[in-house]
Amino acid sequence: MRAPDSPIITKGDVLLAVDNVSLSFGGVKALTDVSFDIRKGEIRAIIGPNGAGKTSMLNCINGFYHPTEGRITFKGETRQRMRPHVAARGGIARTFQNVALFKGMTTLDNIMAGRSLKMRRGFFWQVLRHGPALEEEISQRRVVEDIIDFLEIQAIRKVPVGKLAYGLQKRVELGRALAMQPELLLLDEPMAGMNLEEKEDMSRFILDVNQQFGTTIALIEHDMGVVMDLSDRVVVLEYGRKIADGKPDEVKRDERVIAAYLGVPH
Amino acid sequence: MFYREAGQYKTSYAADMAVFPLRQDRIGLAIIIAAAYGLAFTKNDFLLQAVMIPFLVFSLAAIGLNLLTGYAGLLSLGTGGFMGVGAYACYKLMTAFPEVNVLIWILTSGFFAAGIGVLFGLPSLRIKGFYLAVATLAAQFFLQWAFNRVPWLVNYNVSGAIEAPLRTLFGVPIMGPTATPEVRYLVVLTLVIFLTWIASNIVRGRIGREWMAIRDMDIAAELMGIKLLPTKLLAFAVSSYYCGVAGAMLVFLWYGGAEYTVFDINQSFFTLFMIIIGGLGSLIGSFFGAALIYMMPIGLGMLLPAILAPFGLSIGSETIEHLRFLIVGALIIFFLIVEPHGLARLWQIGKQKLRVWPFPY
Amino acid sequence: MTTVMAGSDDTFPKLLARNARLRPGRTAFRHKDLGIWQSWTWAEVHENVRALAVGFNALGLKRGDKIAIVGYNRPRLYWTMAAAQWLGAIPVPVYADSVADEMAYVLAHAEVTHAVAQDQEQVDKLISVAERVPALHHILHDEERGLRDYDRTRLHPLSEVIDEGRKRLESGPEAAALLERELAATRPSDLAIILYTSGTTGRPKGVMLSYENVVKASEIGCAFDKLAEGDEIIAYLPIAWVGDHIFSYAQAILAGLCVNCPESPDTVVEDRREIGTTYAFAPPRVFENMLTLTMVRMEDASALKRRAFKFFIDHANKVGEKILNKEPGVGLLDRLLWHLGDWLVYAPLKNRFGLTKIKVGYTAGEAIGPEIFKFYRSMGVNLKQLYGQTEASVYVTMQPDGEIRSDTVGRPAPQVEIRIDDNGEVLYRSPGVFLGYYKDPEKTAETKTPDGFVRSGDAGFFDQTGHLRIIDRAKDVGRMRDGALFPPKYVENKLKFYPNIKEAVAFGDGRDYVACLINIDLVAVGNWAERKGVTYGSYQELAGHPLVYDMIEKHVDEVNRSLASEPLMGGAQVRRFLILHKELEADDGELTRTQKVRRGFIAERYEPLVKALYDGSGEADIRTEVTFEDGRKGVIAARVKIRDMKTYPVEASAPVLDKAA
Amino acid sequence: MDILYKIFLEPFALMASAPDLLLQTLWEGLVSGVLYALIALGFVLIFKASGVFNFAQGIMVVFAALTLVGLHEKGVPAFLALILTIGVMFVLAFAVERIVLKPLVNQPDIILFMATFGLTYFLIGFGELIFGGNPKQMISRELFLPQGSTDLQLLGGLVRVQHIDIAAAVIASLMIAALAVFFSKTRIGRALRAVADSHKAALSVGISLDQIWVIVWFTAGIVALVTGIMWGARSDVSFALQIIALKALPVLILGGFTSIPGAIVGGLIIGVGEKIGEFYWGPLIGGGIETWLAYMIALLFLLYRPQGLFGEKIIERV
Repeated sequence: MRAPDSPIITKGDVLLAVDNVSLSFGGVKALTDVSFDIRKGEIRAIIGPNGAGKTSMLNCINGFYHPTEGRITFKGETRQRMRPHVAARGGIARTFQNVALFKGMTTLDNIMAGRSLKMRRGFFWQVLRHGPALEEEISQRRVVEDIIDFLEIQAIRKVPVGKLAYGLQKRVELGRALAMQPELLLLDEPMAGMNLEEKEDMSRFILDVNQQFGTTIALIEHDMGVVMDLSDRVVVLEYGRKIADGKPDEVKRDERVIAAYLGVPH
Repeated sequence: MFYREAGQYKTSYAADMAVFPLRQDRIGLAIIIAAAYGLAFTKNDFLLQAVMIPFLVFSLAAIGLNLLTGYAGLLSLGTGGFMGVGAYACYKLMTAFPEVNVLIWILTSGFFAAGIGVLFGLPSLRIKGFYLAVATLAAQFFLQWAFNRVPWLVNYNVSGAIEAPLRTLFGVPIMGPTATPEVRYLVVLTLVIFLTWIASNIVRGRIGREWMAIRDMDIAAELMGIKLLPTKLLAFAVSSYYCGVAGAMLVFLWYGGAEYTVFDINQSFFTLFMIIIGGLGSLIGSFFGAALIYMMPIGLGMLLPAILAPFGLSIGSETIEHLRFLIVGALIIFFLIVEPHGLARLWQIGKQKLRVWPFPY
Repeated sequence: MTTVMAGSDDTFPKLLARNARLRPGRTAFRHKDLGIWQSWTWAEVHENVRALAVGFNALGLKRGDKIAIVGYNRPRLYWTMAAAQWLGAIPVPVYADSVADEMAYVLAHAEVTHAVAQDQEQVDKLISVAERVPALHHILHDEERGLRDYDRTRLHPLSEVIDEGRKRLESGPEAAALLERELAATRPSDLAIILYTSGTTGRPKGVMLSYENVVKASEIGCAFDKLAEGDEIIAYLPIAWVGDHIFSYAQAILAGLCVNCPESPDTVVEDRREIGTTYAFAPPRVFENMLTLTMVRMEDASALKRRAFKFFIDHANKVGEKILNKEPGVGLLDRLLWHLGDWLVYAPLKNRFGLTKIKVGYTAGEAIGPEIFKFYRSMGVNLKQLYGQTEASVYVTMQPDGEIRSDTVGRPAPQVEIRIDDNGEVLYRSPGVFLGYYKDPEKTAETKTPDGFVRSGDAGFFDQTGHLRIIDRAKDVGRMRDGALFPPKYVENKLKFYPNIKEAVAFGDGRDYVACLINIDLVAVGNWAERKGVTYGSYQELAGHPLVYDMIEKHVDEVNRSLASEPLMGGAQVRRFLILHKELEADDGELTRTQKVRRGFIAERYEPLVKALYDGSGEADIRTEVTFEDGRKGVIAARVKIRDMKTYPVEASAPVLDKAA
Repeated sequence: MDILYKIFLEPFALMASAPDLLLQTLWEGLVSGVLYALIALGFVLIFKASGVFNFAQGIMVVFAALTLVGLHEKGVPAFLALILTIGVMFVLAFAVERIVLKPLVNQPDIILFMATFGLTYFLIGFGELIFGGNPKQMISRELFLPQGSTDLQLLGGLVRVQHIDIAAAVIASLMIAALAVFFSKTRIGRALRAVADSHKAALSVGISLDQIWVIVWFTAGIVALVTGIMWGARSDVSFALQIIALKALPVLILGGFTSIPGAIVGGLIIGVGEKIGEFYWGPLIGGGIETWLAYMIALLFLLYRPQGLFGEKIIERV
C-alpha cells in the first residue's frame, strides 16, 4: 500500500529513524534524547530494565504519544503529531504488553478486524452484505485464513478470544497485527508470561514473519536469551536514555548494559 | 438434542459466514417467522394491538440502542429523544407530502433522527462511559423540550399532539383510525424483519467489527487504523435511525397519535433496560428484552387481579403501575446478578447445551 | 453395482479415468483447509493426476522407480500415488511421525529416487537423511510455508510439477500420448505399492502388493458392505498403513467414495462430525477413548440427565443389538422405548461423535472390549470387527451383518481360504495375498507356504459357529512352568478393557505365575481422582497413589475371576502387578508406531521391575531414559510398589467353545 | 441583527438596569445549586468508596423524604419519624450491600451502574406502593424549619429571600463541614478514603469491604434525607422530583466524579447558570429551557475539559 511518491526502501536501508526524541508527562521524563534507527528487514530489539521507557518508545513510534522533542522519520517522512490510525495506514502495526485483543469477538473476527484498513466497500454494500461487500468479505477471509494457518490456530478459529489461554491470546494478537500486512511490526513483550514451549513457538513465528514476509520487526523483550537469538541489532534503554546500541554480542559485553542488568535482577 | 450437525459441512466462505450456519436454526427461524405472520389471522385485536405491535416496535428501538451501546459500547440515555425525532419528522413529512407513500416517510424519518444522533454523538470522541451517558441526557431533555415548545413540529396544532392521518397501501388503510390492527401488525412485522436483517448484515461485516473493536479496546482499534470519530458517529447515526423509525412506528402504527410526553426519559430508560436484560451486543437479545420488559407488566396486570380475587382482594390499576415499577426494578437487579450478559446469553447457553446434549459441555 | 467392480479397468489410474468418465461432477476429495472444505470432483482429480504424472515424468520418474510419500493425509499426496502408478512407478508411503533414522532405513531400502513431503517438517527430515539415500534425486513438497529460503536445486513444490505437466499437456499431443502409452503398459500383476510394516520386532519389511491384490481386496470389501458413490470416508490414519491405503485410496477410487482429509490431527473429531462420514475405520483405542470421554463427561452432567442417560443406555444394552440385527423377540414397548432413547440420547451421542450417518464402521488391529463394542452397536452404530494383515491387503475374516460379536473376528472374507496350523497358527490364502517382501526372499519364503498360504503369525481357532477367534501372536503364546497356557495379549486385553487401564504388559512364559506392568489412563484416572478429591502433582504421583492401586487391584481381581471361569486360560491369572511410573511411549521405543506394546523391549528396559515382580519384594527402584518431544533425552527415576493378588480356582467344566455361542 | 441583539446585548442590558432582579436570580440559583451539590455529594461519596455510579442517589432523596412524610401521615410524631427514616436508610444501605452489591462484586462498572437503575425503579415502585403516588407536603413546621420570607432592600429594588432557603444553605454547609470532619478525623472516615485508593489499604485499617459499603451507602442515605427535607420544604414531595434529581449528573460532570469540592462548585455553577439562562435567555426560545440547559452546559464543558473541573489530566496507557 505504498503511496506512489514515497521512496522505495530496500532491505538494509533505514526504515525508521528516531532522532533525539524526548518525552515527558508533566514533569516526569519518560524518554530523554533517544536516537536510533530501524533498518528494513531486520529484527531490532529494544531492551532495558523495568521503567526504562521501552513501551513509551513504541508508543511514540506508532503515534500514540507525541514526542515532546525530537523527530521520528518513517519511510523518509517526518510527521509531527501523527495520529495512531495514520501510523497504521502508513504500515506500522503492533501488539501490546498486556494483550489488547477485542475480548468479545472470536479469533477470526479479531484478525478480520485487522483487515479493516484493506476493506473499502462502503456502507451501502455493507448493509446489503451482498455483491461487492460479500466478495470483499470473502477475499479478506481468505487472507485471514492464511494467517490462521500460518500461526496454527485453526482449532480456535471460532472461539471468543476471552476464553483462550494467555499464550494463544498472544498468538492471536500477533495474527491481528499481521493482518495489517505491516512494513514495521512493533511487538511489546511478545513472550511475556509464556512457558518455554510457547516461547519457542512464538520465536519461530517471529522469525518466520521476518523471513517469509520480509517484515521489519522491532520488539521489546525481557528474556535476554530470546533477544540474543532473535534480533539482528539491539538498542538498550535505561531510565529513558540510550546506553548501548549494536549487535547482540557487542551489547552483551557492554559494561553499562551489564551494570544495568546486574543492578536490576530479572 | 435437536441438533444433528453431522453432515453439515461448508465448502465456501459464504456458507461458513451465514447468519445461521446450522440447518436446524434456519428451520427454526422459518417457523418463527411463519408463525408471526400467522398471528395476523387470529383476528385477536388485543393480542395484536396491545401485545405484538408494541413488542415489535420496542424491539426495533432496542435493536437501535443495542447497536450503539451493545456493539459500539457507547452508552446512551437519549433513546426517547431520538425516537421522538423520528416520529415528529415522519409527521411533518406525511403532512407536507401526503401523496408520497407513508412507508417511505416512515423509513425516511429515521434519517432525521440519524442526523440529530450524529450531532449529539460528536462529543463521544472526547468523552466515554458515564460521562457520555450524561451527555446524551442533554439530547433527551433538549429534544423533549423542543417537541413541546416548537409548535411548527405539530403543525401549530393547539392540542400539541400529533395524530396519524389516514394512509393506504394498495388501497388498504395502513394508518389512521380505520386501519385495522391486523394490517398495522403486518406492516410493523415486515418492517421489523427487514430492518433486523439489515442490522444483522451491518454487525457481521466490517462496520460491526469496527464497532466491537472500539467497544472492546478503543486504543488497539485506533492503532489498527480504525478512525474513532467516524466509526462512532456512524454508530450514532445507524442507532438513531433505528430509534427514529421505531418512534415513527410507535406513534403512527400503534398509538395513532401522541404527545411529547411519550418520548420522555422513561422511554430512554426502558429501552436501556430492554437491552440490558436482553443482552448487550445481541440482536436476538433485543427481542427478548423487549418481550420481558414490555410484556411482563401486561401479564402482571392480568394475573395479579386474578390471583388476588379469590381472597376477596381487589387491586387498582394504580397499584399495578406501582408494582410494575417495583418488579421491573427487582427484575433488573435479579437478572444482573443471575446473568449479567442477559437473556441472550441464557439463550446461547441453552442452545449450546442442546448442541452438546447429552453432555454437559 | 457395476461401478464397484473394476471390470477391465484393472489399475488405479485406469479406474480414475473411468471415474472421470462415469461421475465427473461428483466430489472425490475434500480437504478442510483455510477454514472450509476445499473440494475436488473426479474430473478435477483426474486432470490433476494426469498433469502430475506428466510433471513427474519431466522430473525423470519412470517405470519401476520408487517414490516416497511422507506426510499426513492430504489430497495431493493421494494424487501423487495415482500419478506415480500412472507412470508405472511404485509409491512408497512412509509414516509421517517416523523419526529420521527409521525414515532413512525405509527410503534407502526402497531405493527411492523421488520423495514427496507434505510440509517443511518432512522436508527437513528428508534433507537430513538425503545423504544416506543415494538414489534420491528430487524432493517435492505440498505446502510452501517456511521453505522460501531453501536450496531449490532438488526441491520443488508439487504445484509447480502440476503446472509443468499442464503446460506440456497443452503445448502438444506428446504428453497425452505418453500418458496413454504408460496407462496401457501397466498390467494388473505389476507391483502397485510397497507398504512398510512397522513390525513389533526388527527392521520394517516392505510388503509388495500388485494392482490385482489391491483391486481384488478392495472389491471384496466394497461388495461385502455395499459401499458405493455417495459414501463418505475420513482419511486420518497414516497413509503408510495398509488400512488407509485400501479404504481411503483403493476403495475410494474403485467405488467412487468421497475422501475427506481433516484440517489437522487435532481436529479429526470435529471434522468427522462436520462431514458425517458413512464409512469409518478406527482402531479400538479410538472407540475406547470416545466411550471414556462420554462417561467422564456424563459424570459432570446433572443428576436427572445422568439418570436418564443410564436408563436409556441400559435399555439399549438390553434390546439395542437385537434391533440393529433385526432379530425378532423385541416387544413393541421396548422398541418404542429404544426409539425414545434414540431421540434423547443415542442420536445426540452419535451426532457428537460424527457417527450419525454411519453405514458401517470397522475396528481392527486389536481386540475391542465387549462393553465398548456393545455400547456402539446397541445405539445403532453398525460397528464390526475384521481381521486383516498388510500381507493380505487387509481382508482375512469379516463379520457379516447379523453375525456380529465382540469376541470373534468373523468368518473368512469372500474368496479367502483359512486353515489352522498344528501349533494353532492361522494361515490364509486369497487374491489379496502379497507378492513378497521387497528385497527379502528369505522372509518371504518363511511367511508364504509353497501352496500360496500366508502364515499370519497369530494363534487362533474356529468356534462352533464357524467364526475365527484370535488369542495372541503365535510366537507369544507361551507356557508357564507348570505347563499351563499363557497368552499374554489375551490377559492384557482383558485388563485394557477397563477404561482406567491404558496399557498392560503381562509376563509369565516359563515362569511360575503371571505378573503384570500396568499403565493407567491419565484422562480416566485423573478424572476419577478429581471426583474423589485425590490430589496429585504429576503422572508419577498419581500412578503411585495407594487409592489408585486399590482401584486397579479391583480391576485385576475381576480379570482373575473371569480368567478362572475359562478352563484353558485359568492358569494365567495375575498373581502380582505394579503400576508403571511413566506412560509407555512410541518415542521411547516402548510402543510401535501403531501403539502396540513391544513386550520384549519393555522386559529389558524395565528389567529391575520385572525381577522384583518375581522375587517377592514389595517395591523396586527404576531409572529410565526418556526422549522428549524435541528430541532431548532425560532420565526419570522412581520407586514403584508391587501388589499381590488373590487367584481363584479354575472352573473345570464350562468349555471355552460354549461361551462363544 | 435583531436576533444577535437579543442574544448578546439585551440580557446584559436587563441585568445592568435591574441589578435587584439579577441578585434575586443569583440567589435562587445558588440555593438550588446547593441542593444539586448535596445530591451530587451523595454520588461522589459512593463513587469514591466503591466505584459504583449510583444512579439511584436522586431517588434516594425522594424516597427518604417520602418515608419521612409518609410516616408522619400515618401518625408518627415528626422527630420519631425522622429517627425511623434514618433507620430505614440504614436498612436500605444494608439491603443494597447484601442483595445488590455483594453478588455483583467484580462485575464491570456498567453492570453495577445498571443495577442502580434497577434500584431506582424498585424504590419508586416500593415508595409509591407504600405511601401512595400523590404529592405530599413536607412537614416543615413540625421539624421547626423556618417559614416565610424576608424582603431585603437592595440595589434599588426588593430581593425576596425565603427563610427556608437560608436554612437550606446553612444546613447544607454544616452537612459538608460534618462530612469533612468525618472523613479526616475519624477512623472510619479515613478507611473510606483509603478504600477509594485501594481496597487492600482499607482492609489494613481493620474494616471489611462489606462494612465500608454499608457505611458509605448509609452516609449517602443521610445526605439524601437532608436533601429531601430541604427540597421537600421548597416544593412538594413526589417522585416527579426525580427529574430534578437527575440534575446532579451535569453537576458531577462539571465537578468530576470523585471530588467533593468539585461537587459543590459544580452544583453552584449549574444552579446559578440555569436560573440565569432561564430568566434572561429562556424567553427568546419559548422558555422552559431549565430542563436541558444544565446538560448543555455540562456537555459543552466536557468538550473543553473531559476530565472535569478538578479531575487530573488522563494519560492513557497501553
